Amino acid sequence: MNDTAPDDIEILSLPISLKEEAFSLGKGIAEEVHNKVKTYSTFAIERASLRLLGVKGANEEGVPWVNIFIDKCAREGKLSRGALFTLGEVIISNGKTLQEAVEGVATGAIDLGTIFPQDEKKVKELMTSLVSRSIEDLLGMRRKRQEMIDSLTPGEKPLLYVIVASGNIYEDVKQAKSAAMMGADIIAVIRTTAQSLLDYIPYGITTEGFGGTVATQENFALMRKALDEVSLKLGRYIRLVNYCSGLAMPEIATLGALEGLDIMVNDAIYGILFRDINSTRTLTDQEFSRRILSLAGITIVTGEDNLIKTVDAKEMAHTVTASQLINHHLALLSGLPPRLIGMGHAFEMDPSEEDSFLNELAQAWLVRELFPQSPIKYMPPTRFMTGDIFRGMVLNAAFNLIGVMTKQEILLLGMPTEAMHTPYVQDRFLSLENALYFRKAAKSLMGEFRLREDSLMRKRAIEVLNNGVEVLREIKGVGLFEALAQGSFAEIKRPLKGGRGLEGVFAKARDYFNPFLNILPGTIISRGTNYGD
Amino acid sequence: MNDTAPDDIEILSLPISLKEEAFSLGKGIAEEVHNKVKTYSTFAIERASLRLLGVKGANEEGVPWVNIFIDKCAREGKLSRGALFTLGEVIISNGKTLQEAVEGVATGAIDLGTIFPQDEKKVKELMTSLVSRSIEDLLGMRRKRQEMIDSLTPGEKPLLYVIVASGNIYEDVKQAKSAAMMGADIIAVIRTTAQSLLDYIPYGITTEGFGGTVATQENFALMRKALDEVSLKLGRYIRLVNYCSGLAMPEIATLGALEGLDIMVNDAIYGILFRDINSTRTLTDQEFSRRILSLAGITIVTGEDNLIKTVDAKEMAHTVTASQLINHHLALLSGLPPRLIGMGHAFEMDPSEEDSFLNELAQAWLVRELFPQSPIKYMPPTRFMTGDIFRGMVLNAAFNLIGVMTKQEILLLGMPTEAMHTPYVQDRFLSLENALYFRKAAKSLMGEFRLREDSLMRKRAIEVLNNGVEVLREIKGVGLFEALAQGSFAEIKRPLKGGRGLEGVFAKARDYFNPFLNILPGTIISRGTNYGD
Amino acid sequence: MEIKPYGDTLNDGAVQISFSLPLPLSTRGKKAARELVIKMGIMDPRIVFSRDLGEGFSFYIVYGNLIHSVESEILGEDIEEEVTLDYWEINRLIEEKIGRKLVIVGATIGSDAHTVGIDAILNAKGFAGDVGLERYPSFTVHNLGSQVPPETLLEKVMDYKADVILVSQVVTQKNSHIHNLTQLVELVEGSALRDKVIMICGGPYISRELALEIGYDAGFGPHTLPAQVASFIVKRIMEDYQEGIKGCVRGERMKGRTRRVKWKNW
Amino acid sequence: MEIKPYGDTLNDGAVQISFSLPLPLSTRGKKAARELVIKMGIMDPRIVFSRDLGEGFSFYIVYGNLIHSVESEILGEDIEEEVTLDYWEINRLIEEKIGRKLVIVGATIGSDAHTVGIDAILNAKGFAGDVGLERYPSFTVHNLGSQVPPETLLEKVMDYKADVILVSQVVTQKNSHIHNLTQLVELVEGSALRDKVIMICGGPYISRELALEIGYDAGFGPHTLPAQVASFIVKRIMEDYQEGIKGCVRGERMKGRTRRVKWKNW
Ligand code: B12
Ligand code: B12
Ligand SMILES: Cc1ncc(COP(=O)(O)O)c(C=O)c1O
Ligand SMILES: Cc1ncc(COP(=O)(O)O)c(C=O)c1O
Repeated sequence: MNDTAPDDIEILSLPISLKEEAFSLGKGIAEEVHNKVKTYSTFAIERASLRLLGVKGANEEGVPWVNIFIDKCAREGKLSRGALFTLGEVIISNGKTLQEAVEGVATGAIDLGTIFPQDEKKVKELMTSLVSRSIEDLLGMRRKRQEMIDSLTPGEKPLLYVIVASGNIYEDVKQAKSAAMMGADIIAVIRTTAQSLLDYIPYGITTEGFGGTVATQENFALMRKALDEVSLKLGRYIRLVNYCSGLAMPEIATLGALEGLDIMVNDAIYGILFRDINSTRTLTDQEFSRRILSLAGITIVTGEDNLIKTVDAKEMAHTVTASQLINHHLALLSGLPPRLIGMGHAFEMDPSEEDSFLNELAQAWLVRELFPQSPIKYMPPTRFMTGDIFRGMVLNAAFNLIGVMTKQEILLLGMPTEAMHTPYVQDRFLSLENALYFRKAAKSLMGEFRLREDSLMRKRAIEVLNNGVEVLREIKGVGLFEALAQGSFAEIKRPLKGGRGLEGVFAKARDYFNPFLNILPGTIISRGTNYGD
Repeated sequence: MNDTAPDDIEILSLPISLKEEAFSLGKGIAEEVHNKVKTYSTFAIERASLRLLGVKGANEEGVPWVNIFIDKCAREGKLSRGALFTLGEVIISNGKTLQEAVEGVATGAIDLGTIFPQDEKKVKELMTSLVSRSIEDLLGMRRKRQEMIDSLTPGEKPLLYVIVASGNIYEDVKQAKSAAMMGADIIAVIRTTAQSLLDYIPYGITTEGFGGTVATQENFALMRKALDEVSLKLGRYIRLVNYCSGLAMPEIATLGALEGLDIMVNDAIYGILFRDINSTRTLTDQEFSRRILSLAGITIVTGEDNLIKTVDAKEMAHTVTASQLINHHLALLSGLPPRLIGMGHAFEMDPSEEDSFLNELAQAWLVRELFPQSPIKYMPPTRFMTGDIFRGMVLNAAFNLIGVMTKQEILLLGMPTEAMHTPYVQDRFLSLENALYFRKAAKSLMGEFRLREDSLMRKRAIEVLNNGVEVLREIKGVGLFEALAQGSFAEIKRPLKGGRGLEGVFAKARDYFNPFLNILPGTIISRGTNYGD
Repeated sequence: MEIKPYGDTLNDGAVQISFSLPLPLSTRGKKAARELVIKMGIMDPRIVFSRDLGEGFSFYIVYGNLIHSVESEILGEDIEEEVTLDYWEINRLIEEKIGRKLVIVGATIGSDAHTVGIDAILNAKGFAGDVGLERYPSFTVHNLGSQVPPETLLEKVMDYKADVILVSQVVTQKNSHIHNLTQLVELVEGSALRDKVIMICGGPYISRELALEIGYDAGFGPHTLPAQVASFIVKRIMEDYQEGIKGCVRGERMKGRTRRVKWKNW
Repeated sequence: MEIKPYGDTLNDGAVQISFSLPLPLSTRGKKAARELVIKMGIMDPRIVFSRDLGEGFSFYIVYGNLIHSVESEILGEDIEEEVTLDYWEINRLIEEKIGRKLVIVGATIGSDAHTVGIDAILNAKGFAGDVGLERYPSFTVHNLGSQVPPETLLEKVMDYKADVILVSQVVTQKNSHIHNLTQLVELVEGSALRDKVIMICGGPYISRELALEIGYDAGFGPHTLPAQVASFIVKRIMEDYQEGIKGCVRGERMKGRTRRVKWKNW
């Protein structure tokens, strides 16, 4: 996101000491995780590093070259030192280009087992220069995109976010353009069901998906091009979103950076809880991913909404707060500046309960005030949506009003047909006109109010924060990994050694080599700074 | 309405001197009108007096006996002394019952021209005792109804008001019961188009109407019975509404009293502006009508919403305020206690304008704070409703939220199909679920806020009140009748001697006799007190 | 090419339907709802919501895929919107070609009391930023207001020697608008004035087609701007004027019009 | 008696329809919309709202009166809701008549990750105030969670010697639910276990009819309460038990069931 969030929105008067404790607990938990995961690398991180250098493509069965290359490295015991080192050796010994070297190894034309060890210094110099060049390229692309953004109007706040999910990228493109013309500021292409579980990036332009469209580099490019066209036509910049989670998280981050995405839904905890991905694997992947996203200036948005889609949103609201505080600090540690850390939450309390509107409003204000410099991504009612599309419009109206009133910066618009199917083309129109009404008609509402001394909303917000701190204390006691194993979130238990993808994690050897780690933003590595901020 | 309105709702901090000026101007204007109209009677008042005594029925062509009787009195020059006096003479000279006497005259069996003058004292005694008895009967009915109300739960605030308008009273009954079961608290039977213009009350149970159902005593009774049944079934009292305006206004008031209506839409200014009824005629009728309604404990609701359905609601908001201040004082002068004076207004600003939601909210708070002891009847968006029923649900949601947030006591629910037709049976359901959501989910919202010092809403409310006072000053200068002639309201000009029904107005002779005037509530007549308050 | 409704994929035929039935919510009610929707041509109806409304009524929301389609060929060519002349052009044309002010009489007839629509066309203030006909120097406008009986309107038309009648009708219950509008045409025809005046009706439920069918020269629906009406008046009068000179007769659809070649003879 | 939709008068046939077309908003688009709606049996369609959606799409909201009706005779009798036994009754019956705990295995299969629905049935906490099957002393519940491949589920069924399989399916895109559910039935049948277990599926788009059609013993849709499922299980097992003794065979619709008379033989 391109400007700082408002800070004139204080209304809750949260106790300062409570806030401070919350932040310090979040920081402590995050640091412990961070210190652990930086001792690991993963197959996905190695593949992403290759992709960052520009390696592309797949074999005839659609298996990406990078996957075959990394698997071979692993099999030959050539991974713990870092795939880039091995790659450097191949390039030098075979006198090939990057892409040729990777493909050569993958097809078997080059046999890793027979590669002579090369001069370590020469290999490192070569790879460091390649890495530098790729970073320059990425920064160049980022600058170019920023120029385009600056040449257009940024769109009013809150930005209106809608999804396309037809499964067919060509239909998606038409629907996305239609949505932009009707007022959408942000288009998210929903991924096909369970793409999280794929330990690779599918290849090519795709027209079949279930509940979403396959995330591929080629589909990203197609959609980006379409949105750039429509941005220029409208004079308003249209942002593109995809999901950066699952087993291929770092690679997706890379593709996002390469293909000019603006926002990525990025949350290891989602993968752990809802996709049963191993916690060490995905938190390690996430650290690297966020450094890439930071370099590319891509805003992340977190997935706390998922928690309260599974357990009761009123009762468990504090777990959202706790998770946000951890997530936020993890992101800071990975080099993301606050303005690129979008905090996710949702309007998911039972609407038939007395004063549910007040509780939602309190929660929205709480998130807003806890993270004044970050964009907030506010997700609409979904669980309590039914086939009654008319009532759906009403719940979405309540959601939109709260979004505008509390200056959530990104409103993911609810669709009247949420309980039935991914959106029809007219559903987006109906949702946009709903949100556009409130964005304009209630534009100045947020500057109007103070809360009364005995405000129920203030009481509620403080209670939630209090309970959140309680949970954070517990997590701090045992560490995040153990807390996940005990079921601290969404009542789901994920043991340290369980879940998918653990086999793809390896401890970095003492001589592990990956120049990206030195150059990508991130607080731990000395050279890491926040580019362009 | 049966309990006092809230007074803990002050939020605007209106300047006290401005409020005082507004009220004193309203009072002054109303008193001038009142002093004028009490020198007149009208055919309709005379007919209403007969109906109050219990006269019923119509001839074979459906012309009510009371109309024929009064017309004959007028033709024979026997009206300026009061129809009740003439009736007394007929009864005494012919030894008939009331009903027989009226029918006799009407059919021509009794010739008014040949009636001998009777002893004035005897006539007056007879008629006064008949009037007293009828008042006793009315008070008895009122007590009985109150007992029923007290035996049931009153319904939550705001009360939810929906209309039925099929044209067929039997369909209306089914739809009204359905609405009550789905949560409606108040049922209004919309009248057939232009019934205002009928200078009589149609007779009988009717099944044909245009955009509404004919208001007849028989239809009132049928609906009342149905609603009583459903009230008992639900344990919640369901209120019945009809329109008390137009040429037959005092008779409709009478029927409302006789048939147990709870609320009547009652506004002479509506008739003057939108039905071109003569101002003297209908303001005179209104004075008498309101005294009947006061006796019967029927809540009136005024029709200021109509003003901003004709001219721009934002620009002309102050004319609503001005009209309310006049209307309120007229009602007080006719003996209505504040809690029976429902002030009408509406959510009718252009929703595509920036901050229209704030302006609506400011207006709703203004009305609420100006009349803290009166119920407010808040009318929904209609002008800017379109065939887009989904957007309609959203505008109605905004309206409902404001209604709840500002404690309007009566919410007339907007229908998604407002731009097309009178409600379908499912439209009421959709509107009720919309309002029921906000009534519960935002129940405590109104106690939450204060306005900031620099609040735009406060500024707007004060501006509206200021402009309203300005208009009141002008009206005070020329008097209400002249102001109406000059087009002070809705840009419509209605000259003093123009419009329908002037021929039915007559100056009361020095010996004008109508004991109801002495016994009905009202501030001018010494014996008038507010019954049952 | 066959055209079908579009949900999220070409030719998926996705439609949404809602209605109530005079049956309580029950297996019978749902079956009736499903049967009706199948008769409408929905292949695989999904009743996504149903609700008992009390008193023997129930409500249904259904989604499904339509089997019907339309041949794109039968849709014909897109009819271009008539070009609307602007305020200046209209006044100039009238001044130059007609050389006198045109007299317009407007009213809402019958018991209909809705004036906002006709006022939007006539009042100087106009509608949506477009000035009303009163503001045009080349028109003399008589706005009679609402609830005008057709007979009264006719009298005024004669009194003022009107060139154009503008009638508004908003209330349509029991087709009262058709009834009132037809009555007016008949009155005008009965008094042999039909070929002397342009008759235009308007209102939210009025369409051009309907207006022509019941004998008007034009009909204007929702969102009409005053300039569109003024523009139509001028163009029509210019045409009539030409035709008057040529004395020629045009086809069917111009029925009302061809008889009005003598319009200048008031 | 003929049943028609009801707006505000018996047999007015009032219905509301909305859909988009892959045409820009134009006279052609509107004509196509009107033609389609006429094909659906709407007598006098009123396009009350239309909107261009960009990229060659347009949206329509239509009201009108349906010519179709259904004969009330064909609707048959109202099917009474099955009586749901309560928690105490269910436990008592199992204890008395079966004399051991029933073993239940539950999962969301395929790539579907929605667990809230199956958890609502299984977790002790239950749904809408009704306790879940884990809370019943007479059930032993194994909740395998989501994304369970049908093969894995089958293995677990054998490991645990389950009496009942509960499967949830929420994602229905490209009919993936039917695909997954059918695959499971085939696997179970393939391993000759079909007559040993009761197979029940559920989810927001599952109906009893669908479930029976694809070979399950029951299917439960939206708003299902745990007690309804428990109640079905007990009743069915009691019946099977009776039948096992009598060895009789019932009709078509009970296909899956009649083979399961040997259920006690695990
Ligand atoms: C405002 C309003 C009123 C006001 C009218 C104030 C006034 N001075 O006009 C009041 C409150 C008095 C009123 C009363 C009633 N109303 Co009313 N009213 C409306 C409302 C909310 C808006 C109409 C409006 O002003 N639209 C804005 C104008 C600018 O739009 P328009 O009329 O379409 O005009 C445009 C075009 O159509 C065209 N046009 C219109 N006329 C003409 C004429 C010519 C010659 C041309 C060229 C163009 C043209 O140009 C205009 C500008 O673009 C509508 C609902 C709605 N949202 O549409 C109901 C509505 C029209 N009313 C309705 C009814 C039933 C009534 C009553 C009869 C109810 C009753 N039984 O008491 C009463 C009685 C009035 C009567 N007898 O006519 C119904 C009509 C149903 C139907 N289809 O028959 C509606 C649809 C509401 C509903 N859902 O029930 N009403
Ligand atoms: C919560 C939710 C999620 C959560 C799930 C969390 C979790 N732990 O389960 C999260 C955020 C993870 C999620 C993700 C996705 N979701 Co989702 N999700 C929903 C949502 C909002 C609510 C579902 C829910 O929990 N309902 C509440 C429960 C209690 O109701 P229920 O499932 O109907 O269960 C009841 C009955 O059906 C029955 N029942 C259910 N199962 C069983 C089993 C048995 C044996 C029995 C007897 C009874 C029974 O009993 C239950 C109690 O009464 C719906 C939309 C909606 N409002 O329905 C979308 C929805 C189901 N999701 C959808 C989609 C597409 C997805 C994704 C695939 C999107 C994507 N591409 O990323 C992802 C991926 C998940 C995947 N692969 O499955 C679509 C499905 C469209 C379709 N028809 O195929 C929906 C309809 C949203 C939409 N409009 O697009 N989702
Ligand atoms: C954080 C996050 N990541 C990813 C996804 C995408 O789902 P999948 O796991 O099917 O790719 C979601 C969907 O809700 C999400 O919230
Ligand atoms: C105050 C008032 N009286 C009466 C009516 C009823 O209309 P009619 O004049 O058609 O009886 C209305 C309708 O809006 C009204 O607002």
